[in-house]
Amino acid sequence: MEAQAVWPPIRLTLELAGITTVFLLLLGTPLAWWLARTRSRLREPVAALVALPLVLPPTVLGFYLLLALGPEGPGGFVARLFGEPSLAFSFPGLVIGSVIYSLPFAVQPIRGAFEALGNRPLEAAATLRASPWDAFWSVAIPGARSGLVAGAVLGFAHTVGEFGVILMIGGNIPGTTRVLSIAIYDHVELLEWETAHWLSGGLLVFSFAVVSLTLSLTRRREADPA
Amino acid sequence: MEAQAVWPPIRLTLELAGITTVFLLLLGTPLAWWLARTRSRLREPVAALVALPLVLPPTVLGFYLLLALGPEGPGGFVARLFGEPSLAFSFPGLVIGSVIYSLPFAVQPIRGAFEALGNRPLEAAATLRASPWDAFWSVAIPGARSGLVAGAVLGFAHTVGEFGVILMIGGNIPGTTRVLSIAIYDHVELLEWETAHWLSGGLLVFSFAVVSLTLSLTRRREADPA
Amino acid sequence: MSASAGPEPGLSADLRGAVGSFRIEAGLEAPAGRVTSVFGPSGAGKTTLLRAVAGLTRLDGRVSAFGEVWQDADGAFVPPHRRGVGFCFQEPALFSHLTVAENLAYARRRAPERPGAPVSAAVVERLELAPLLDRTPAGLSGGERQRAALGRALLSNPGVLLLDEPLSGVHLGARGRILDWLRGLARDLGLVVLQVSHDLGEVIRFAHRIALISDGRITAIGPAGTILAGEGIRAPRFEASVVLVARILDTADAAGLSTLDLDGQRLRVAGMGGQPGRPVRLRVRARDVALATTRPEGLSIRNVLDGVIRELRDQPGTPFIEVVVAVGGAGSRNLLLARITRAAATELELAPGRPVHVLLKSVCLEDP
Amino acid sequence: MSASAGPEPGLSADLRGAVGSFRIEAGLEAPAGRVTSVFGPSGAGKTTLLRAVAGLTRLDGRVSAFGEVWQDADGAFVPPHRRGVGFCFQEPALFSHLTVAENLAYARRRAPERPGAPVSAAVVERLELAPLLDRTPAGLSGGERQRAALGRALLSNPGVLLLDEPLSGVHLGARGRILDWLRGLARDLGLVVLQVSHDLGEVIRFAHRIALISDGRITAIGPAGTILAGEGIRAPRFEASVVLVARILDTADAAGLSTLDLDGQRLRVAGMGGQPGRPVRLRVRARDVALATTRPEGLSIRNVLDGVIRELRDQPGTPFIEVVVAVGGAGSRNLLLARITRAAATELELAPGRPVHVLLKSVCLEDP
Amino acid sequence: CEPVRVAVASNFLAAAREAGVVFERATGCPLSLSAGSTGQLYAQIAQGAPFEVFLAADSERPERAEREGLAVPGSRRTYAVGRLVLFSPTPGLPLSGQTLADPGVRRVALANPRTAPYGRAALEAARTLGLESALASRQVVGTNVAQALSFVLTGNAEVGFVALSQVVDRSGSSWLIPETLHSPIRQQGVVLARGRRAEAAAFLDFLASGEIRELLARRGYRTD
Ligand SMILES: Nc1ncnc2c1ncn2[C@@H]1O[C@H](COP(=O)(O)OP(=O)(O)OP(=O)(O)O)[C@@H](O)[C@H]1O
Ligand SMILES: Nc1ncnc2c1ncn2[C@@H]1O[C@H](COP(=O)(O)OP(=O)(O)OP(=O)(O)O)[C@@H](O)[C@H]1O
Ligand SMILES: [Mg+2]
Ligand SMILES: [Mg+2]
Repeated sequence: MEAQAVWPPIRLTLELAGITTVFLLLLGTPLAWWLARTRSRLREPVAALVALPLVLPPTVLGFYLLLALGPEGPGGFVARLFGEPSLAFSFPGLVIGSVIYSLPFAVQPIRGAFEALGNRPLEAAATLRASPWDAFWSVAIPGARSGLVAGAVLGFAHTVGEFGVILMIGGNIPGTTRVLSIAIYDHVELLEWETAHWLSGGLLVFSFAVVSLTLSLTRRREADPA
Repeated sequence: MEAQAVWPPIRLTLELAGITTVFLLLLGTPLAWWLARTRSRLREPVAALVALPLVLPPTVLGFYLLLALGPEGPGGFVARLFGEPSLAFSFPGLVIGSVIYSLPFAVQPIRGAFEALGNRPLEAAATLRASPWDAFWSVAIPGARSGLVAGAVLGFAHTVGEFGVILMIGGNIPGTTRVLSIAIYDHVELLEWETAHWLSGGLLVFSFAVVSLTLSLTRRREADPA
Repeated sequence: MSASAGPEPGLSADLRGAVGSFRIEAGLEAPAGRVTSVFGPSGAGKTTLLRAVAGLTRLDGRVSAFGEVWQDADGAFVPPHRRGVGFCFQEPALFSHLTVAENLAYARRRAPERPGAPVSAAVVERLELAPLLDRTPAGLSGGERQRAALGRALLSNPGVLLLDEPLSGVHLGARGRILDWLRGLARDLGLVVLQVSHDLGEVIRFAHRIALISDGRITAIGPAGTILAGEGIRAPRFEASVVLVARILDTADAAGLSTLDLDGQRLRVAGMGGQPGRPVRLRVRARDVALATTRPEGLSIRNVLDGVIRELRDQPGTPFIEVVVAVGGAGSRNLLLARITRAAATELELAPGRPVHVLLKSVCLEDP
Repeated sequence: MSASAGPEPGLSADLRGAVGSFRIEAGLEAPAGRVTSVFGPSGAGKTTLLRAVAGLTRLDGRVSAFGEVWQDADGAFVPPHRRGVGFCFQEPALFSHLTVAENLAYARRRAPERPGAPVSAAVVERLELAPLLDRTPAGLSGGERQRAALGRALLSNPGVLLLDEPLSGVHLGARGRILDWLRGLARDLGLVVLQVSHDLGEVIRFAHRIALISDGRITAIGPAGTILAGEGIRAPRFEASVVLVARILDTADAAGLSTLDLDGQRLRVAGMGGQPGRPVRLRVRARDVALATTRPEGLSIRNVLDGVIRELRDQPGTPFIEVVVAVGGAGSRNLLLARITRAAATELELAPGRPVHVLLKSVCLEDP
Repeated sequence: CEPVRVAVASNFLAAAREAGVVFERATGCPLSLSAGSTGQLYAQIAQGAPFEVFLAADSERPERAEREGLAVPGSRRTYAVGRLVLFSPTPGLPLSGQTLADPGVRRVALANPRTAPYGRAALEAARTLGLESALASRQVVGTNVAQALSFVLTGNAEVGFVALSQVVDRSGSSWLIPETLHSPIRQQGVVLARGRRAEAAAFLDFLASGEIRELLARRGYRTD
């Protein structure tokens, strides 16, 4: 009975954080690339826009997302194409919300890494017949690896702990939108502190392992000065 | 009456976010410096540790902070020196909580910028008689400026919107710990959506202005390839 | 010099524009199979010119190579990665996330096949990269990085090779060997090589043609001999030199000396290989040439040519004059330059039309 | 050369250790007021050596300068910023967030006062930095960056100047002027200058002393003349040369020539300033020296010295031999080196003890 | 039987779980409980959340749901009446109204009077006792009663107004606030428009059954 209650949220959390991280990288990388390289006047406004969801309290942001995903919002329109009344209270809705909420944390380090890379490696790639697309994959992405890892780790961690947004747009529905953080929240609300401690402790240990492993594995060895 | 209710939280929010940002930079910069330059085995574990508060739901983190700040925790010990039973429900307590909660977002971009800077400018500074301390201020900090700005902006925005932790350790005391995010939340909770919209809109516009101004002013001009 | 006479169609650029506050307006022709050196002071615009040819910096004007238009006034602009240029940047730009071997493979994988182009093994051998292959660029010395970057550029099989001081950090011996090999490659594969160098020795040794650039303008361009004998290279005056074309009569004998024919006169030079009958280029520096009015006796200088003074060029502000001497009869293009003191010229009563003996230290003759 | 004879105490280093897989074990003495060139092939460990002297790379061993111990076997280690070294990195490391003027000011502000040290204005003028002052490093050409970095290093008033190919991207004329000025500064201020260069011409012109390095070991170290005449510099054999010490008799006359005394014989050289009576150093390359058994007539070569052959050094595998000639009588340290073909030596019947006339093209004499 | 989807105010979650077990045993129909604050649950219901029954912490929002056509008309009823206590984890304290004015009591925790029914009741009680200003000067406010209790349990507040249901089986001292000091905390429930099936209405009816009344009484709720 306990295991039954504990495992679905864990599975759901990992699924959500994993898929969200994938989307964060898919969306955040081109966005960071554009921000790092454009000379458009829109650059800083767009950067600010990406960071904006941050300043809203998660429940409030969640509330607006709820409106956007709900039957009267664009999300509802999309959902109706699939025969659903609303994107809220669904797993895809959670992913959308998490991505919006964690995007700035993914974009920032990636942008920084692209900027630090500079123009020269891309120019070198071009003179070696690499098209911009080829150079992006073969030079920019590996060159910005540590930024991508940092962005993914922050995005993943933030999604795991994210709470207000998910509670609001997910509705705490067991098996569909009830992720671990909400499950822990429920225990807190029930004053079942013991269980909350155990779950939190497990979450911490697990996350610590995942994060420090990722960081150690992928961070490049210190470049020796030469 | 409305103005009376609205302005104190706004002032408090700005104060909290401002002071938190200062502390984030004060703590995050040396930490990022260490992370960027140490060859200690502890590096990645420490980096993971900094990111860890992220994975906890804010209410849970808030609960642990309550314990830490309370009479039986270290916070209570400190508080007693000032004749208070606890650091919870006080402005300093909020600052502590906010700093812990937003630290990873400040540390990450700063660390990235320090790493991108590399060893060479610091070596050059040393051969120009700059002590490590001098070089840190005269070379590393200006050289990592864009990372510092990004860290400050993310930290500031996250503190403005931060909510669960503040809710938990703040006690919602008007003028002391009742920040804007809590005020907006109350309106949503009471189904006073109109007021919530207005406050959120104002917050967004204001934050957008602050953030995009900061970014535009401080981001260095694109370096021309030469 | 290859058997096929005359420059083949190669690169032609006519560019104008500005980088920051620096204005450039430079026209340039660089034939295929030849090395064209771009020579000029620091800040003259050499790097800018090379970057514009590669399409990395966009200037106005026309660039075409091998009959293909890379950019023109109508707005045509072939992006850098479709120009097939190899570029050695002034500060080597190896990919720091790849080892040397992977850097080379990066180029090789994207290169088209080209019969006769050097394969990886040859490049690694010639540039002595074998011990470096598994290292990342951060662990290389300055010269090692330059060699690796050159190797990478070569392995992309470019039609136009743009070298911005490619070997400034490589020591003399290796540099010479590498440059000779590059010259051979350029000739055999019909490459356009455009090379920037500050090292006059390198230019003299390496360049078929020289373009002098200063302040964003090409001030002179032409065959190396003409430019080196001309007024163009002012600064290191004492390095003035000419290039002569002679024919091999006899390859190195037991003493290690070869005999050459220079418009009917004999020269003995150290260790030259090659087919008898083949033309060779000799570089003679003005400072290595002495003149005598009577044929000298008992002298260690073995090469004495007969010539006629064409012109005396005064070098104001110095105690020297340069004497231009025709050594191959009236119609010959073989002119020699002698740098002697004005006092000596006066004492020997040197004047145009006067026959003189030209003394060349044999050691000064080398295949450039 | 300053009036005070002999090298003053300067830098002394004896280092051993490894960087990655590269092992270095190098001892070095560099006197104050002198330029010591570190010469060796790419990857020999020149940069590593300079970095270790500056304390940027920590190796085992001892380093001391001006009587002060910078590091020793007991673990003493003075950090780089207290060593008072100026360092020009192989790839110029200007601060990219500062303009050129600010880069210079950065050094100046942290430098101690030192009477006679060049002030900003002088550095800006000598290095031609005036038009660059307001630019950031990103907008500079390669050579401009190197000049700015050199200026910055000078303005920190270092006692030890470590130059890792400081002017590889600067053209010959300016490079010569700058190097001459640096030599003067080193002498006047008693600086230790340790300079890496691949350019033998630069080394010959600039170095008082040369340290040959190869594979992490110093293979030879000593006065420039000795090293250049010695067996050490193998590769560019034809560049062998010696350094002579002469005295000024007469400074430049109307024709721009000065008269020098070399152990009782007269020499006429181009444009040399300085006090009559002062000693000067002359560099003579073996390839610029010819020998004659009868005094030549009607020749443009004006400097003919009488000497006695000391030794014939065969150069196996080449058609050349080197002839060592004493020109200053029995006890003189002034030896000249002539590089001539073996055929010529045979024909002229050259042998030790035989008196010969030594021909020097006056243009080849220069203050090194 | 498809689980009945119930949106439940957080303070009633524990009781709802227990009731769910009984309900399933009786009808074979399980519950799917989604907890949250009443305002948040309402917003979600307004946006089409798939809930069938709404167990609010107050009566206003079920009323509003009924008014706005989100609920089945006439299904609204009070399922429990909450009891307010002043609580301290320290056993043996003589707590009373005067505790609020005790200078030794630095902080009093309560739920947000603006949004949470227990908070509003606490404020009313203080007002009735004439201790409103005494409370105002030392109150610390949590979003809901659970937070208010956390403040007390972690020692950051000496006493707090919490729900009796939270502390029935906890050691400590408590003063059950007389219901005369505040208007009753009526927790109402409605069947939602999406819950037009027998099981949904059956569950709300079931909460009024004798077995459940007993259960609620044991848990610290009064039933009408
Ligand atoms: N962004 C810029 N703003 C202003 N001036 C610039 C900029 N980029 C380049 N320049 C100037 O253009 C001139 C030409 O630069 P370029 O790099 O082509 O010189 P170069 O001939 O390669 O010199 P070097 O031999 O020193 O490398 C230099 O004077 C340089 O300062
Ligand atoms: N981290 C490292 N790992 C392995 N080898 C290294 C590392 N750093 C330097 N080396 C090697 O040490 C040797 C000496 O390097 P150094 O930079 O001192 O050479 P250098 O004499 O300055 O050469 P150059 O003239 O090409 O600059 C080189 O062969 C280089 O590859
Ligand atoms: Mg350049
Ligand atoms: Mg080096």
